[in-house]
Amino acid sequence: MSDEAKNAAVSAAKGGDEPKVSAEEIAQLRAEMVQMRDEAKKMRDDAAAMKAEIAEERDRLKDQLAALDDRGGKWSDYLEIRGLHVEFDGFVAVKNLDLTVMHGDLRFLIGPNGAGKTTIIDAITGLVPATGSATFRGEQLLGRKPNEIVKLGVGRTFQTASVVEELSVLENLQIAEGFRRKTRDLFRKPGAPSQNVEYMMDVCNLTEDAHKMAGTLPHGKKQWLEIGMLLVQDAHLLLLDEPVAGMTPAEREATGQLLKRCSKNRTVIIVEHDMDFMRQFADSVTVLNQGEILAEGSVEDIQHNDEVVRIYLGGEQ
Amino acid sequence: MGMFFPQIVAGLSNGSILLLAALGLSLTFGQMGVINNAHGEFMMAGAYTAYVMSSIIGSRTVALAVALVVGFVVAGLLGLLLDVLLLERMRTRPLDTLLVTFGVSLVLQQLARDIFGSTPVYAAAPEALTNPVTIFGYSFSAARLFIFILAIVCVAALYAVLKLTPLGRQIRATGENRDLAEVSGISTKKVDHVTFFLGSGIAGVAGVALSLLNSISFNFGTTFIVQAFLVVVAGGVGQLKGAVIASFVLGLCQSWIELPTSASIGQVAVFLIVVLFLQFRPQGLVAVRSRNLA
Amino acid sequence: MSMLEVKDLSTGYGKVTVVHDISFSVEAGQWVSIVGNNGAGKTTLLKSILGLLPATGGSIAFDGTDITKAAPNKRIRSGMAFVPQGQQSFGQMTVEENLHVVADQYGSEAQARYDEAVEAFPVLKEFASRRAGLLSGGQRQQLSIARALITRPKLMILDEPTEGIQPNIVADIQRSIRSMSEDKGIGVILVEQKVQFAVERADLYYVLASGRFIAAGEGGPSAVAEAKEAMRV
Amino acid sequence: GWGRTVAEKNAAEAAASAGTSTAKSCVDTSGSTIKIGFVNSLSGTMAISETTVNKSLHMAADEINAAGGVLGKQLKVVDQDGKSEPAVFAEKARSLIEKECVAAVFGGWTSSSRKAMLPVFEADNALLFYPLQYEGMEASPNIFYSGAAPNQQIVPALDYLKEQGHKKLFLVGSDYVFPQTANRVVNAYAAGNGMEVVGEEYTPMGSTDFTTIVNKLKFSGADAVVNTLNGDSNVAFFKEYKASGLTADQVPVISMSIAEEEVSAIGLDNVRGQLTAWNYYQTLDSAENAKFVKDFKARYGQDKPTSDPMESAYTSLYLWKGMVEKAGSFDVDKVKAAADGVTFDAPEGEVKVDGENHHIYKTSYIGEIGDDSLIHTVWQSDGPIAPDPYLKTYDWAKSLSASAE
Amino acid sequence: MNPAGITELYAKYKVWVGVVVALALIFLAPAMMSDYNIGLLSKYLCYTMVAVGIGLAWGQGGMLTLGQGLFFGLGAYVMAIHMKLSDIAPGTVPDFMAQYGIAKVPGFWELFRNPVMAVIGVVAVPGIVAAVLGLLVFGRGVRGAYFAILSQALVAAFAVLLIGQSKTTGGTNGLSDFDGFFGYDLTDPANKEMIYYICAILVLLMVLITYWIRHSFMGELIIGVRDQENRMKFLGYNPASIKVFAFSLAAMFAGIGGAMFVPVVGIISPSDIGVTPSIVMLAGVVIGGRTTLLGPVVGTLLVRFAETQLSEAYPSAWTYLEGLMFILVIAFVPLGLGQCKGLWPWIKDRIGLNGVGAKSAGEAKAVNA
Ligand SMILES: Nc1ncnc2c1ncn2[C@@H]1O[C@H](COP(=O)(O)OP(=O)(O)OP(=O)(O)O)[C@@H](O)[C@H]1O
Ligand SMILES: Nc1ncnc2c1ncn2[C@@H]1O[C@H](COP(=O)(O)OP(=O)(O)OP(=O)(O)O)[C@@H](O)[C@H]1O
Ligand SMILES: [Mg+2]
Ligand SMILES: [Mg+2]
Repeated sequence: MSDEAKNAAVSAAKGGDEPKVSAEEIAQLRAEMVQMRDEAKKMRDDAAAMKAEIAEERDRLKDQLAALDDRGGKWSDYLEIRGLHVEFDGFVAVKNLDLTVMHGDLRFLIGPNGAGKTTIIDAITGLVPATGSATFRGEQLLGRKPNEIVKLGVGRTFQTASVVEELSVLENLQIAEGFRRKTRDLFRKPGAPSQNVEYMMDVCNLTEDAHKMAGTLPHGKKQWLEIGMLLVQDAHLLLLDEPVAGMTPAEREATGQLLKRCSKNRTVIIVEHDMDFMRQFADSVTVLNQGEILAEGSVEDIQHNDEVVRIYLGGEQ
Repeated sequence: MGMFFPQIVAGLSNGSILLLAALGLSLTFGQMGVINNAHGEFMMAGAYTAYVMSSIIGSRTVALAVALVVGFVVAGLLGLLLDVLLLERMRTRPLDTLLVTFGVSLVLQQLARDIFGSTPVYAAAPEALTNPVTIFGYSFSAARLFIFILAIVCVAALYAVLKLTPLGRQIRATGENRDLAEVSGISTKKVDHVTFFLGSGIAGVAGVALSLLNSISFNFGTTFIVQAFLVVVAGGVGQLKGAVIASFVLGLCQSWIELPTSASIGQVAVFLIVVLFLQFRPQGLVAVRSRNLA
Repeated sequence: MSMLEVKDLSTGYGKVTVVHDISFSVEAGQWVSIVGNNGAGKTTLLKSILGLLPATGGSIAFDGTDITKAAPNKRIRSGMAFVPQGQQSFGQMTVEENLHVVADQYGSEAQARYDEAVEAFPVLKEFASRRAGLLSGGQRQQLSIARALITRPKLMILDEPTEGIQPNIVADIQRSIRSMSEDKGIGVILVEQKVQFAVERADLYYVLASGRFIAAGEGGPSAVAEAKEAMRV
Repeated sequence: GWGRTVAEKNAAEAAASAGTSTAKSCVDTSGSTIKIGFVNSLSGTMAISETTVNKSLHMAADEINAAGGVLGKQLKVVDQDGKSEPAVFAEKARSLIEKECVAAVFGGWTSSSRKAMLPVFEADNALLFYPLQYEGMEASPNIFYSGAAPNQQIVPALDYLKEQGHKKLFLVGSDYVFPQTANRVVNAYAAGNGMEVVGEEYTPMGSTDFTTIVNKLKFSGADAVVNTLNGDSNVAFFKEYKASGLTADQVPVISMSIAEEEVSAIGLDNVRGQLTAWNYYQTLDSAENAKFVKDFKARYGQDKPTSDPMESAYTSLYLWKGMVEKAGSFDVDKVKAAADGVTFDAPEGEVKVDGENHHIYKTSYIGEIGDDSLIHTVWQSDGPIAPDPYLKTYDWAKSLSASAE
Repeated sequence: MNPAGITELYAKYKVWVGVVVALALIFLAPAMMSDYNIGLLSKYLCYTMVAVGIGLAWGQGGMLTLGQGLFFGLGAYVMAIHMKLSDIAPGTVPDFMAQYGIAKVPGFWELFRNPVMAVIGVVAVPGIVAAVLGLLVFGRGVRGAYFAILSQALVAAFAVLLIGQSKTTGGTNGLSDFDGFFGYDLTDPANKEMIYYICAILVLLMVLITYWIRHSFMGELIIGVRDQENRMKFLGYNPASIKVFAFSLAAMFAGIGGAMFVPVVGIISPSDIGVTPSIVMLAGVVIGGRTTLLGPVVGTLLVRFAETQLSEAYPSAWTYLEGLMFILVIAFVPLGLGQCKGLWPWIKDRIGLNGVGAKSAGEAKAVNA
């Protein structure tokens, strides 16, 4: 407040010195002030009401949002691999590998062909026998059967899409969702899609294909369906083997956004050869070569690692 | 125990019979995925060839030699016909071939009955093969020795063809990925026909050889077919090595189990051994690993 | 007359027509790229050109002869070569056998052609006696290209050869395709989704969408953006 | 709807006077023809043997018709295929009785086919004429057994072996009821007659692998083999037997199911000089047989041998004719009542029906397989032997008959 | 009501409409048939029960089982043992055992003397055997042709075993000559009719159970396992247990079929359940269409009827015909009558012949499975 204004206000309050200001005027001003105060109060109330409404609305939407964005993932949901070793008839595909991927991380696993990337995923999900240890949420994954591993919240996709071709998209998703069903419920009709499934279909752009046979989907959509199946099955560790191979740039973009979003509350590992895709979406990168870790770090670090450039990125840079 | 050596020989002999019956199957099943239920009837065709040859050729030895060749060709041609007429259009659904060929086997059996009558016939074997041979003071059937040698020869020949010749590579390539073979310049149609001809031809040879031990009638082949399939399964599909080991192991098991028990227990035991064995090696003895999901 | 003349080609699966009235041609030494989104019908079109899918309409002529009805292996013999999508190989045969099964068909030249192929892809030499089914995806892709090259084709057809291949090899593949068409005079049909890779150094490009060509033009770095734009529509 | 219970049926049957049957017959005796049914396996594994039986049955029917029929009525034959499956036999038998309304049925071969048909005939009170030698221990009021009971085939065979001084028997048979029951008889006989059974082996039907069994035989020290294998198995067995160095001189095999037709199938080389036990051979020297053989060959071909089951089937039709004519009626109960003592001069010699157990008196012959592929009698019983399906008249068989009653 | 309304109503209650039609057929049939033909029809119905199970295991689940004779036989023998035991006086043994000199009824016979135990056994024995086999076999990922061959071998082994153990199983003769079925006299035509009704109702029930499964979540899982067995593992399922379920259910159906076969035909012997009879049990499924719900039923009735008719008139022609049937149908119309889409697409859609597995695009693929 300036001095002038201060004086004016003071003189106005005194009333006497300046005859121009009549008593009525003062009364009027006072009334205006009261009115203004009321208005302000009303606005404050409105705001509070709106806030409450918003909160209510958010509560209402929470179920849906929760499906994707808040599944109660915790910092402790991380993957820890120690001394993982895979051998095929004497050929060492993965050599005493240590790798930790934290909750909320979107980790890219890159490396030359035959480096052992797919093999790592195979080992974690029980497809090939391995020694060492791989724990997720404190549970040992090695030595378990694939279907038990899934129940621990681990999901994977394959380099080639493998969906149940003779079932519709919706049915595929319901199967993915349904593995926790009680035996009794297995004999119920599959019924209408659950909220979860509907939401995921929406997220994965599959809503309009819901009743198409999965076998008739184009390649890219099959991949999306695969990802969708992981999401509805509520996997917290997502292992994706070249999920965008064969997709158009636009589809890649969409897939990337989707995965980025998923990774907020999950642990995601993506094996990819598409460097643009990696640059765009990776939180962190692990470079594998001949079964061993060559480098690990941010995208920047990796791109400036001479060794990585020499062995893998090559002329692209 | 005095029976030790004879029982080993009996087991090996049983094994060689199983092998001979299973060899062609292992080829057609392994490479083409065709589950040929009519394989036994191709053996029957071979056996009847032996019978016809023995009744039109004076010398029994010559008749047998001729029958081996003609039996191969006759059964092979039957197989070729089957492949050209029916199986060719069923490449994409191998499991269905099992039922189609079952139908074929019914028809062939009835045909045999109508042509040769329902009374069993008998192909006169060369004198030398009906008499015993003596090894280490024990006498054994010369016919069985002959079959044993024949089985080994057939395996060796088939192995050589598959592994060492361009044809063999083509057969294997086609067996694995038809489209890819085709775009590699291989005429898969021809290769399939050759494969099926070979497999069926071997059944014919087996039939000729086994006619030395049995009478020949329309149900000649049914005796062997179930066990032959088991050998293929236990050995690992498409695996010659597996088929060889499996047939000898099963042959020996059967003769040893039969010794203290009875023939029927011996047969049942063989079935159970295979089921149990598949518990340990579901893909058979010699399994092929591949990284595909399927 | 062009080496390959495709006229009004239509094909599909069962009753569903996937490729509609496609016409184009390829000259010797020309690199033609076909780009298109997922499921646009690229693979289907190639399969039909190779005879793996019967054409339901139109005609295909190669080297002046009509091959619309010829069996695939005949087309290969007459000078086409194909690198299929998905890194296919004869998984139970060794790498060496995989190459020999093709080389065998050239009688006395077999060994020479085999040597030439492994020379070009050193990995294959290293793993010569390993079963192809055990190779990694990228290794298998190299094998696949080598297998196609053995036939010394006049026309090389590649279906998404860079899918799942490490970046530095991708660049190699681009170079070797260029050299195929430039140095050896081989015609090339390349089907790709990676527009940059496909159009940058091609002579001609076509954009396929829903089984029809919706755009075409000369290749080159400047065409990349054009093609990308066309694909968006 | 709910029908009567077994208890009600038994009560009803007890109430009705014994003997008269409750089932009503639909046989039509009004016309000039009378229907009879033949049920034989014309397909399946048994077709080989059973078609021959079917042929001789037809020959008998034609002969009877040519001679004026039965009670002046021409026979009209209805053929049914039993397909070598017991269940089919039962079904076809039912169809013959209930649908075709035949006066009598002829046929069956395996014990299982007979066992399957037996309840049908008993329930419908119809007649079956069963032509084969079999294991005994049965006597259904609705079946006439024209083949040998054990005491007419097995016992004479053992008597013969004993007479020839054989002491150590090796038994080999197919895994089914005839061989197993027959071998129980052999065991009992051996125990009672100072012989020893040194081995007893069974193979699944159709089995062709005899290496192990022949090994066992060789190492058992047996001096004779009693063979009850059937069908194809004989071929494999005899080939193995010969190839292992055994001969008919050292260890003869006496077979219960090898007849003339099988000899050529097994191969004469393999069975020359071996023994068989039957009640008929083509080589039997009698006027009836000469005519039978001649007619059969004329009808079906010179190369077709005649054998015991065919002859027995042929005879059974004539026996039925005799019974019907004696009864003067086609009625089942009357025919049964008239059966006792009916005789016929069969190719095998005179046979006579035993009204008690429905079997027939038969002469037993032991034969040796000769160079002409035919079987030549080397021993024969003193006239027809009375049938004794339960072996009640033999001391050594006490344990057997006791358990079967 | 407008036509659209009717169709809608129909769609809603189509299952019940089907049931009512089926019941009407079942109760009308005897009126038009002789006792003899009712007996035949009952026999066909027994085979139909097996076929319904095969439709589930093979058509839906992709498990080509060539060994249903095994389960058919188990059910039949359990029933036969019970019927045999209730015919004879306590303490005595059946005649064939006496012939072998056995004085005491063996233990596994005693188990089924009690009628309740017998009824349970008819379902449970095949079911348990199938479950154990299934766990062994499917648990190790044995499938496709391997499974088909194994199942064939098992039924062969079973037949050999039955024959080999003739002292307690009756051997090749099997078990026959029964007086009563749970106390009811088998010679009384009224009881034959009653048995026919039991068979028919059982078939209807089995069809309904199959319908229900096809339309439940389980039905989807079964298809999932057929198409992508390994993928299902990575979705958290144990494919083996899903397969075992379908396979055991099929086995139970076969067992019940076998059990009814005994009172209907009056005999069960190894020759009814061997390798060839087991494949022939597939004939009706092949003809009727493996992927459809009613195909196996219609197909089996047709095939068996044709068999009776033709094999009487032309015994050897029937074998040719049967062979040709397998050849022509499988090679050229792999989905059998279910493929007559051009003929009655409309009816099919309405009646609901189209099951989960037969959904349009799925059909061609199902054949390849
Ligand atoms: N089952 C197996 N038997 C033998 N060797 C194998 C097997 N599986 C994988 N390998 C070998 O292990 C190495 C690693 O393979 P992997 O598939 O993990 O590579 P990758 O990193 O996924 O390669 P790409 O990027 O090409 O898919 C390869 O050299 C491969 O040949
Ligand atoms: N075997 C098949 N049966 C039926 N439809 C098919 C079959 N294969 C492909 N399709 C359909 O044909 C269309 C074109 O497929 P195609 O494989 O040619 O696409 P593409 O352009 O090669 O795609 P991508 O880049 O994914 O390889 C797709 O919609 C697909 O669903
Ligand atoms: Mg990989
Ligand atoms: Mg493609």
